Amino acid sequence: MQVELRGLTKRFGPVVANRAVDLVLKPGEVLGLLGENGAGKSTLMNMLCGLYTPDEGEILIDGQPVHFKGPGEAIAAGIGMVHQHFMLVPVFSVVENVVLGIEPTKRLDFLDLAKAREQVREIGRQYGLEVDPDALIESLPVGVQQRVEIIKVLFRSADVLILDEPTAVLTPQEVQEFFEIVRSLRDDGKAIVFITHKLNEILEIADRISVLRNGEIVGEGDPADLTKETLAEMMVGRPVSLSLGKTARAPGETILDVRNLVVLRDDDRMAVDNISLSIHSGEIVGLAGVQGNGQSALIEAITGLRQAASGTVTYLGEDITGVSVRKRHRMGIAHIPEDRLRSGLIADFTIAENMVLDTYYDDRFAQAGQVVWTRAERWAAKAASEFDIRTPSVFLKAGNLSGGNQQKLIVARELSRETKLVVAAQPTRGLDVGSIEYIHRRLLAARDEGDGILIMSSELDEILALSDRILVMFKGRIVAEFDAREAPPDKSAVGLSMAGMAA
Amino acid sequence: QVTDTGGIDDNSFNQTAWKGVQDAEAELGIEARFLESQAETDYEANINSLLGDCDLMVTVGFLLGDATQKAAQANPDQKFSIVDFSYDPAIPNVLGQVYATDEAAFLAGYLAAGMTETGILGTFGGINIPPVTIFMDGFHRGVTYHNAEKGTDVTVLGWDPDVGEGLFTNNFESLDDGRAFAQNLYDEGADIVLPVAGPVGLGSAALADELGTDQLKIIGVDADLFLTDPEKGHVYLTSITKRMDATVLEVIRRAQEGTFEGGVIVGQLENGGVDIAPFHDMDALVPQDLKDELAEIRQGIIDGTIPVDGS
Amino acid sequence: MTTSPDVSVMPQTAVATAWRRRSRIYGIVLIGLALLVAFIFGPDVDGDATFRLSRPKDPFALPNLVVPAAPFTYIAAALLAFLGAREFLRGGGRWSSIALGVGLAIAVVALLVWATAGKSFSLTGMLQATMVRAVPIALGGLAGVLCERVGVVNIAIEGMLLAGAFTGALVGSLLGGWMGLLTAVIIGGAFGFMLAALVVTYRMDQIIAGVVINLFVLGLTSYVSSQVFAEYRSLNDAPVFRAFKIPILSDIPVIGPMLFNQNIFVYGALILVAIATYYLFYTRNGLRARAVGEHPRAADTLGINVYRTRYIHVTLGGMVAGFGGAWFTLGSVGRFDENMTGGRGYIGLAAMIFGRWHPVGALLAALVFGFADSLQQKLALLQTPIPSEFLAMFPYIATIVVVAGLIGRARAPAADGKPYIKE
Amino acid sequence: MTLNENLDTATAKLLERAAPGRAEFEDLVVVPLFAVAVALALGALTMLATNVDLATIGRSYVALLQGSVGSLSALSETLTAAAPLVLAGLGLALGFRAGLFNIGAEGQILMGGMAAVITGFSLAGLPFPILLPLCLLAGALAGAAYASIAGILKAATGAHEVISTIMLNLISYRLVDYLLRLPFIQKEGRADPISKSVPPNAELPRLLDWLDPNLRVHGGVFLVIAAVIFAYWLLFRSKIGFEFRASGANPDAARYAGMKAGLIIVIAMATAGALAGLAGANQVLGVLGRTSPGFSAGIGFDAIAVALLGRSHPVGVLFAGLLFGALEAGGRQMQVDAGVSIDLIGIIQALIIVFIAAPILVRAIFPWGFRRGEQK
Ligand SMILES: Nc1ncnc2c1ncn2[C@@H]1O[C@H](COP(=O)(O)OP(=O)(O)OP(=O)(O)O)[C@@H](O)[C@H]1O
Ligand SMILES: Nc1ncnc2c1ncn2[C@@H]1O[C@H](COP(=O)(O)OP(=O)(O)OP(=O)(O)O)[C@@H](O)[C@H]1O
Ligand SMILES: [Mg+2]
Ligand SMILES: [Mg+2]
Repeated sequence: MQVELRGLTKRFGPVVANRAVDLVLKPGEVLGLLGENGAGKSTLMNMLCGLYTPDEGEILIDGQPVHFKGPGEAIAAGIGMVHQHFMLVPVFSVVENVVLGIEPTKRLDFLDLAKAREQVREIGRQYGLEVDPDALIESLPVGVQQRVEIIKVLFRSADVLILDEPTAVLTPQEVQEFFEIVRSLRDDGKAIVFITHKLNEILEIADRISVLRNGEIVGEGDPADLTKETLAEMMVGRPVSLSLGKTARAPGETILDVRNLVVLRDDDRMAVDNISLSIHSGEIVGLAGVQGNGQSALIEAITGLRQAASGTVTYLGEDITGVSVRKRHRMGIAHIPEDRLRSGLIADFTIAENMVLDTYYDDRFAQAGQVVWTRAERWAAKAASEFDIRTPSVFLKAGNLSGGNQQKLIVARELSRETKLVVAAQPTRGLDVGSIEYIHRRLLAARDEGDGILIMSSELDEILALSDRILVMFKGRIVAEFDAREAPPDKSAVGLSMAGMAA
Repeated sequence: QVTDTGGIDDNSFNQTAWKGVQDAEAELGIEARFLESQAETDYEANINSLLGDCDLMVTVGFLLGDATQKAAQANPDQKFSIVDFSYDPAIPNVLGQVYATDEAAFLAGYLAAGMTETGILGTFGGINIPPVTIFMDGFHRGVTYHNAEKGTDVTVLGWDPDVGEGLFTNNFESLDDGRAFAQNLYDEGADIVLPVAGPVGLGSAALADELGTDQLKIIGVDADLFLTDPEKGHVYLTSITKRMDATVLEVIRRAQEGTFEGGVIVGQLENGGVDIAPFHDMDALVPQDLKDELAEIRQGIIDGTIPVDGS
Repeated sequence: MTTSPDVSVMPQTAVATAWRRRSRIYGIVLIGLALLVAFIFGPDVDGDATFRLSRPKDPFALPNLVVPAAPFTYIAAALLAFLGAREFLRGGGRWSSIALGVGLAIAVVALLVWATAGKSFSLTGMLQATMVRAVPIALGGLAGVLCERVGVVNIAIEGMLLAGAFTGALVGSLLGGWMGLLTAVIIGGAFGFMLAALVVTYRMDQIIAGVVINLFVLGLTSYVSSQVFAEYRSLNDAPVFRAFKIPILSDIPVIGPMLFNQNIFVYGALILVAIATYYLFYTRNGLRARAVGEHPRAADTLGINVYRTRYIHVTLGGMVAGFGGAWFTLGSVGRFDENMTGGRGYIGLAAMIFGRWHPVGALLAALVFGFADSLQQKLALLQTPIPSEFLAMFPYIATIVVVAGLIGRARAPAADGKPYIKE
Repeated sequence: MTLNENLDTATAKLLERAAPGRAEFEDLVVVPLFAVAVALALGALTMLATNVDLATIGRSYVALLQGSVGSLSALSETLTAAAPLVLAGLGLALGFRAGLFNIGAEGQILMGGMAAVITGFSLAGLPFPILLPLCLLAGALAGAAYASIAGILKAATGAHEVISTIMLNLISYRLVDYLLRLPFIQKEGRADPISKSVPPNAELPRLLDWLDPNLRVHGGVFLVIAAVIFAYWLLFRSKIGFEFRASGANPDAARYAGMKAGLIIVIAMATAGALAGLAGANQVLGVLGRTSPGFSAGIGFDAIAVALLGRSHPVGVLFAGLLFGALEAGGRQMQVDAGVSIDLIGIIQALIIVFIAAPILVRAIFPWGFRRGEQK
């Protein structure tokens, strides 16, 4: 089945998310869709899958124009989408999520999950997507949740699969497995749209590439005759250097020293199992690991968000195991949280307010129990322009910023303080090359100023690119350590130890 | 007339007092107007808003005591009369109307003791305050008197004059409580219940109506509920009536005749200010000799040979 | 599927610290209760506590349940002490909450025995009353569950109950009980629909919308009852649905009268709870409804109409509340009075949260409340030295204690209270 | 790091505020006017439905107007009725901003009032300038303490504040009933549950009684003004207020920023309680002069509507409170002149809130007079 988009346009108030986009999807082909944050990729696909209705233009399936009144109709027409932000109900089981919307039933509307379970297992076997049908989504690592999303689509026997940034949360191994799945789907004759930022991935998997910028198609071509550089340039609209030019640097005195740390989760299960590590001035330590292996727990313990069950955390020679988050901030520990919208900033506060979210009490902004907003605002404006946050005014709500700029806002807030230790969790998750490059440079700058830096990321490339030293976490323990000061270690070796196999 | 929060149609004291005013309207050809209080905060405002445009203002309910006093002192030439309250020292332009309800309650207690088959009676109140518990006291003592005279062993659930604690709904609004509390007493074997909680008693009546009067009878308070609550009238054995209509009418008459002066009118068995209502439908059920005894006791109370205060 | 390590590998020290935090506190509470029972109740109990299982005039009288008060009290105290000690020393994990629950139950029974010592009261009656008093709360809670499961917070339960009560009385007086009941349900539904329209279509803040409906209904019903009912009394004299026995079942001692000798509202409540549970957790539409409450966008991407689902369920919730409201008039006293629901709707709301957004949970919560309520009436009759005001507080305090002690952070549907904006 | 005072142009541009557009004007002025108009119209329909003749309806609305703003005494009544609504409403608004849905104002008012009256008559000896503040303080503290119960429970065990505050309300009624029976509180020589009176030197002085002894407006209005300013400062200027709003808008982010969630909950509840308690004290010291069962008269619940109507903004709350006060005072007049039950006011209040809280609805009814398109 062949799908064609003709002159699709979509506006959100003033914003034109897509302008007259033409696109063709062919069966048995993977179309790579590349574009910066806010380029309009998701919007475009949301129109294809019936979630949004186009303002202009039309969609043709096998030459016939169709008008979806809702996702239901798109699904019926054989179009399935795996959304950028998972569309899974956390408290439902895998099978419940899969059948939702097309549930098999017996008499009295009674759910017949038994049948569905079997189908789920079947699909799993067919495409190598094994998953326990009865597991609760919220108890599953993101990698597995990803599979469930794909099973959902296949369960609806879609011929067109739209994958919106599916690899953002996967480990190298998982990415490779995932590509296998995609290929087998393609060979199965399905038309696939693969949305991503990652240049090497798109070059590896796509049969054809379209680049979207500011809602318009700015380039198309065959992976064979495209390079990372050309793609990046199309995407951003200016030449970008992809190498950070990081220079080796001798580590200084110890900044953070963690001894025999044990951390539990809310449900008292083990998250961090007796870990010891240390971070020195002027070094970047990369914390690699598959989600769900305790990295966040470890970071929460270091930043004081989660109390340690046992063990000690020493910072600049001072035991801070029991010290409050606030105190740690003031002692110079910066924290770029894992999930910017959930815990990084407050969407309906202004940029200015967010900029001082954890320094408002500081003498620079506060006196006699009250915040002097004029000062805070000037400060915010300065930081905003300094960290080139794209916004007309600092009185705008942070929620209106694009993902990349939101992240920059957080980085600006954290790095423009007096810091000795920077803890960065997923600092560039879901950002475009431009922003990624910028944030990486900032982190390196901080390192060169003599800060100690701990980076937790599910993107191994990022870890490899930045780290002087790499620690791999698995099941709450540190299972491997790599020196990366001179040259980055072998990627697959790290990948293997992340999967728990001795490297 | 300014009512208390119960509302003019509460089948209870507000309504009875209003009846008095209406009687006056009929008999003495006066013109009447009323104002319902929603809440305590309204009392003063309501009184003020009636000030001036009437000769006599009747406020109903002890809760208005202070508001009335304030207004009376502020406006010495406005005549006031307040139901269920009296001032001491008396205020020259306020005539209080109070009632010795325990006298009538005593009779009701004796009657109930004579009528019960299970030997168990029940009572409950709105809130634990004298104006309410005076009924329960009188009732209880009436029963005790009956036990003493007749050597019976009738018990009263829900009030103990000596401890001063008992069964209270802690509100005067929730009819459903009235039903639940009566049910509770019925479960404990009571076959006659005296609810002293204004409209809440109507809930008890609904229960009696449902169970049938052979299972449960109700004794009303304030007004003769057989008349004011005709739908459920048949469940009332009798009512302990405060004839507020009588006293209010009397007050209005005095006001018209110009014999009005501050002080207090006490409603008693003697002057008919309090009484127990006729048995109406249940008249046949009440044995003649019990009726006679009641007549004697009434006399005894009036000439003070039978103390109702338990002494 | 979770990649997290299993409990066995964790060092004992760590586990212990985490688990003991909670169980220590519970332990102390339980031991406190034990001391209370032993030294406050203990000294002045004598004679037997007699719980009557049948009334004087009942056709066939059951033997009374006689408990020797003193021994019982001390046994209870011992049990509590044991539970407490166990919790304190090496309690923890799943059992802590259960232990605390059991402990509270024992304490309550001990209180009852202490109060009853040397006297007697009708246990059957108390249980029956428990059920009756629980009905409007349970129905209110159920209404809440239906709404919040699709992500609409319903503060308006109170108003819907009141509307049901009013309509029941008015129409019941004119056209008889059944018509009254029917219209009460319809009107309840109408207000549900109104709430849905306000919050779904007009994106009004859900709490504000709820508060508004409460204000509106209170105003309207009070207005009409003082403006109209005052004059035309016949409009406010509805027949009451009487209790009827379910053959055989109602003869089961104690439980029989409690469950099977009641009026249609009690049966209705029980049946509705059963249906709602089946519907929400075992049917297709139930699954979809919950999905809408947890993750509307996900539901939307799968072709489920979020708006329609919310409209339907909030309206259904309104109908349930309307039914519950009719209980006040058609199921109890046969006439309407201003604000006669007296905050039961809010307690229903509490029951829903306390019942963890589950129909059965809401029912049980309502029963706990009903029990505390009828218990305080009995205690008042038994003339305990406790002032009646404090007895009257008992149900409320009980609710707070249970909510604070046993429930803790209950988890609402994820999208609860959040408007869904399609584009 | 120090921030240099001379900002470059780029930075300066970022500091420009967008001037309030027409949307704001419509939301703040046009919509409320429409709302009131529509509400009154529907109110009239309700009266028609209950066969009230047109003449009476006309008279009742004239009365409503006169009774609320028509005369000096009307204004006085309006202010008197508004004062407690605004005070309690401010408290609730603070709670809402901090993400706490506190239904407990009613109980906090009762506690505040009791504390005020008890302090009043037990320290009657003290001179006015000391006693009055003392009574107000007692009221605020009592309210704060009572509200903190719910706060502490939530912070410590996660008990849902909606439940605990509802229950605390119900408990407070009984508590007052009981207290009023205690010999040292109950008015001597009185059988009914009524407290000793507030001594004159503890009363909030009436402001206009030199004009006419029946003008009830009292010193509470200054209390209200002060409270509004305080609440505004607290929310939008103070550090703790920033913490309130932050943990209200996104508790997680607040925690990550090092704010102490539990502490904030307790403080927010306490502040809310203090204001509600002040409302109670205001009633007792300014209007009632003593306490009796349920003297809060549902103010705590109306205050919820007021706070919501005022969009949890101190100034908004002030206006919402005045509106409700006016309706209440006018309603009483309405009942006297036209014999229309005051309950009608409840209906009108509800309708007004509907139309103000759902601007889209008003726009739907009156498409004209509004800028096309934009709907956020
Ligand atoms: N629901 C919406 N309302 C308003 N604006 C929107 C909405 N969705 C997207 N936009 C805007 O439309 C533009 C395109 O958004 P879109 O999510 O399609 O970009 P994208 O390429 O998917 O970005 P990303 O790589 O972060 O996923 C952005 O400017 C975004 O701010
Ligand atoms: N309190 C909890 N109850 C139940 N499951 C949990 C809990 N906390 C985490 N999990 C699940 O267990 C796994 C580990 O969670 P956790 O977030 O602690 O690991 P992590 O350190 O965050 O790993 P990552 O940082 O890569 O996400 C995840 O799948 C998470 O969903
Ligand atoms: Mg996207
Ligand atoms: Mg995590």
